[in-house]
Amino acid sequence: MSITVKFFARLREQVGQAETSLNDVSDVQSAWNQATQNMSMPDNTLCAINMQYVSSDAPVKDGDEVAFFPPVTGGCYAQ
Amino acid sequence: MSITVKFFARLREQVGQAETSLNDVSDVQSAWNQATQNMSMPDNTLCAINMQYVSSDAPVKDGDEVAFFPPVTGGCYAQ
Amino acid sequence: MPSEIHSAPFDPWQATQQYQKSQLEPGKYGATASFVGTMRDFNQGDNVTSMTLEHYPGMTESYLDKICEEAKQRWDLIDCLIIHRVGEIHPDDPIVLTVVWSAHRKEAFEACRYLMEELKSRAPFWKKEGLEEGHRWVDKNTPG
Amino acid sequence: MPSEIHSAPFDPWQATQQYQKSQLEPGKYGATASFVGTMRDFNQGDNVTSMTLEHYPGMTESYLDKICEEAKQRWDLIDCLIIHRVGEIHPDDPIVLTVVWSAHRKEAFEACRYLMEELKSRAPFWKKEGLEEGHRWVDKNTPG
Repeated sequence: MSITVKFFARLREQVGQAETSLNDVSDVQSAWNQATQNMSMPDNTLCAINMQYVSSDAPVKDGDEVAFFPPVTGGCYAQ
Repeated sequence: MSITVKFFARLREQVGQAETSLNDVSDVQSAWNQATQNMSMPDNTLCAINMQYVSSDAPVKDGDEVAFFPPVTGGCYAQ
Repeated sequence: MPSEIHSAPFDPWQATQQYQKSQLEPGKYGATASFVGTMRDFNQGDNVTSMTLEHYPGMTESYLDKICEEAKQRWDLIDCLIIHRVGEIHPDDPIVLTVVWSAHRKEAFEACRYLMEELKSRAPFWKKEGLEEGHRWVDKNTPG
Repeated sequence: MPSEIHSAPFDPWQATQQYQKSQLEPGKYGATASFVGTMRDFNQGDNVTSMTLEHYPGMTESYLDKICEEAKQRWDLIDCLIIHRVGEIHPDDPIVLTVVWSAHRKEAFEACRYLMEELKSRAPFWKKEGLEEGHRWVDKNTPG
């Protein structure tokens, strides 16, 4: 089993890595736990599997790309 | 006393003139009556004095420009 | 002047860009909402080959300016622009452009739509369609 | 493709004009509503000298396309365009462009606003402001 885990923006800086690989993962939360050595996940963290939003209890399967990132802030500026 | 009367769009064609002058006018309705030889005023006719919308009973004074036109249809097309 | 009447075809995107460059202070506006009404080649099931837009010189400009001023009083805006074609218009020609610049997007969206709605109901313009079998005045703007 | 990610400055008016010329059938659309979000030089009282916009390559594009598709399902539209900047951005640079072409203006206005609201809440972009005294992540989009 091979899972890619990605972190973006502030979370990437907090976790200290942009990307890692894991071998044995059951769900999104366990991917976070392994990749961050059990850091606590900030409340507003967004999770995606294969570029689709999922909840943190979504199951992960071989080949999946799991991503973690903070709330999005695109669009126009200084609303 | 000298009053200018203008007609626009469909009303101009119906009345058969774009502009005329009148000498003795009390209000907008009487300007219409004189200028059109008592044609009946279509229900939806809009009236203006000196380029401001008014009702047909608005008084007219020397030097005024009185205008009559149908409902406006500017802006984008084929709504 | 926030409003212009053009008797020849105009490019709404170029006009917006030029107005912005010459009139707006860089870095101060965050939101620009715009609307362009373009002539279609059909209306109510008929092919329309051309259209003539009549206006009331003086009153039309004054009402367009008035509508811009009212929008600025109602919302916190930086600037507005209205350009409206008159004369003979052909399919695919832009008829009207409304643009609003503001700090925030809510105001820009709302005011841009307001300009169009007010313009359609109050500014003295009249459309006459050229059909294959003659001409007809457009009696009213349907809602939309 | 209705959406594009640009890593260099773009001109939203030129982009709209070019897309329209190459993708839209003349005479068929009557309404074009657009929105441009531009970088201001201040936010929350601070001078902002630059901004870095990060995205999630692949997912961002897919969500922008998805948002366009959803708008097309919800309203009767002819076409949509979304362009979003990423990378280092300076005051007065356009950040985002949304454009909607339709037959009627109601749909264009509503769908253009929908694209912006959905994009802000769902498309993976993150802003980091460069201030005179360092950097800060923008935590959330305030309503607007």
